[in-house]
Amino acid sequence: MRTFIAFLLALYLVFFAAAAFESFGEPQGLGRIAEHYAAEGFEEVGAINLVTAVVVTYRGLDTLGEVSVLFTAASAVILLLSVFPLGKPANKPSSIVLLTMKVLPGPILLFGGYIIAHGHLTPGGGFPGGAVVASAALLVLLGCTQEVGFAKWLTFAESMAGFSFAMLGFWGLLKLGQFLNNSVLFLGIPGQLLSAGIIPLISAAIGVKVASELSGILVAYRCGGGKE
Amino acid sequence: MSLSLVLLLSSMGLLLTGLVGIMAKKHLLRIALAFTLASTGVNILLVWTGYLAGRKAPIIDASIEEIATVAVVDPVPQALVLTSIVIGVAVSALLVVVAVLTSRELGTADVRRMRNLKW
Amino acid sequence: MSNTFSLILLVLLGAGFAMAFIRLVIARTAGDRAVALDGATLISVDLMVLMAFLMGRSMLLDVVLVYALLSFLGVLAIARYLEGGL
Amino acid sequence: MILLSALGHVLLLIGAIFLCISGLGILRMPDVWNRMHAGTKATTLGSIAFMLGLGLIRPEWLPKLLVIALFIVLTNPVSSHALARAVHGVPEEKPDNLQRDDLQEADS
Repeated sequence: MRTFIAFLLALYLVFFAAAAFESFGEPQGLGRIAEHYAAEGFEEVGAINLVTAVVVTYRGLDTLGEVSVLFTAASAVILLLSVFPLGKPANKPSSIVLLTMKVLPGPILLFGGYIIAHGHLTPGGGFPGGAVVASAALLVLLGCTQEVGFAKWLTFAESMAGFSFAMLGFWGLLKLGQFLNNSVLFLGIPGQLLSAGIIPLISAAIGVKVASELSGILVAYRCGGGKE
Repeated sequence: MSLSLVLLLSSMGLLLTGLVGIMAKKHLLRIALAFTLASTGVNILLVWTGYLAGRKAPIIDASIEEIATVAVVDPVPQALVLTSIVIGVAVSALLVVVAVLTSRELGTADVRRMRNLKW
Repeated sequence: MSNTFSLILLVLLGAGFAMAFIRLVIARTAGDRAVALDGATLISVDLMVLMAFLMGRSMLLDVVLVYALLSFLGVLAIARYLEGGL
Repeated sequence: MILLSALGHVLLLIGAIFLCISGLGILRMPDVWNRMHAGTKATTLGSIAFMLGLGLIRPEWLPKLLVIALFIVLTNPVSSHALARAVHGVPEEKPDNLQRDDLQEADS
């Protein structure tokens, strides 16, 4: 009965949303802004991947805001868990799993670095690459039974990454009078690794920030927040 | 049945499932799980708003022969979804922590038995 | 690769994925479900590789590798949880 | 060249058939250990054959496909091993006609 009432209510809401979306009609082409991005983005920014171009440069200020939202959520988790630690003893995994946890994080870190560095060429960039790097941390944490060594570096890496993101923005403001202007570095030939202005640098900053925040959450789950 | 319709139907189904779960379930972790389902549905809905039939992902490489404005889908919703996924992960982590700590504090994870939340 | 051949491959992989997914839905215990999830994600990795091949974009293989990595970690985390290691 | 491409098609077909059979095994096998058997061995072999076949048809994709195949070879046995140890502790997963249990003896 309760589920049925909830179902009817949710159905009403979803149909409302669907009707609102249907009233837009079938889109015939790109919108005005998206058409500008698709037509000019290649020359203006020098990135092949238009999604990364939009995330990092055109909407870079929004991304700075969203990264700070992520920071707020992560620090809330870490704060809660350091006040009320979950604190549960864990058993040791079997030796095969332990060996995997020693061998596999290196290649995963390498792959995460590849994704971050090729953010302007392939589907990837700071956010997915950071998640892949954090998954290496998850792999280490699945096998550990006590505190891990890299936990005390996470705060430092996180704040340095946020600082450098803001500084890269201010570099454009000082040099060309525009926050996060992409042309402060050479644009290069689109399609090469060293191209697209400051997009690789900002991707690296976002990647380090996302990776350290997600692994901070994981370390807090595992070891109870750490000692601030 | 076009791919656009598949995207729309799956997003609506996920959204429906998530909303029903949030409203009707009693266990706190199930509510958190339903929340992540609903946020996945919203993400797919956002991708659907930028989808154009027969076009490719917005990465201009050698496999796109025409001019980019008639060959790629809208990159703006995809950029939104990219950030929204990561933020969704952090928010659901926060949700799980709050659920676990609340259930430990009150001795139960059942929403109906949480009497002393009313003040 | 001809059209018919790719259709045959798609049907075979789709049938395998569908059967593993049915087991994932009707499983009774958590371990059973995790085993079915393991198989289903591996079949879907190959399905995604085939899709990338049919679209002709080699960059999609990065996505496949990320998916394989995350599914491995998910199954390993579930296993460690069932074992009492989390 | 034609020969390599034909070999690639054959490998693709073999891989797809193995993956389909593993899906069937996951659905139809009687208990969780047999299902794990079908879901790990057959998918690993099928994935390797599939990647090799695609790599032979399109040789410039071969390095990335080999990386994916190597990753599957490294990780799939590990996750299945961890799952097997986890399921071993659950009493209701024990098959009816169990003759001997080496892991039980090794643990105790």
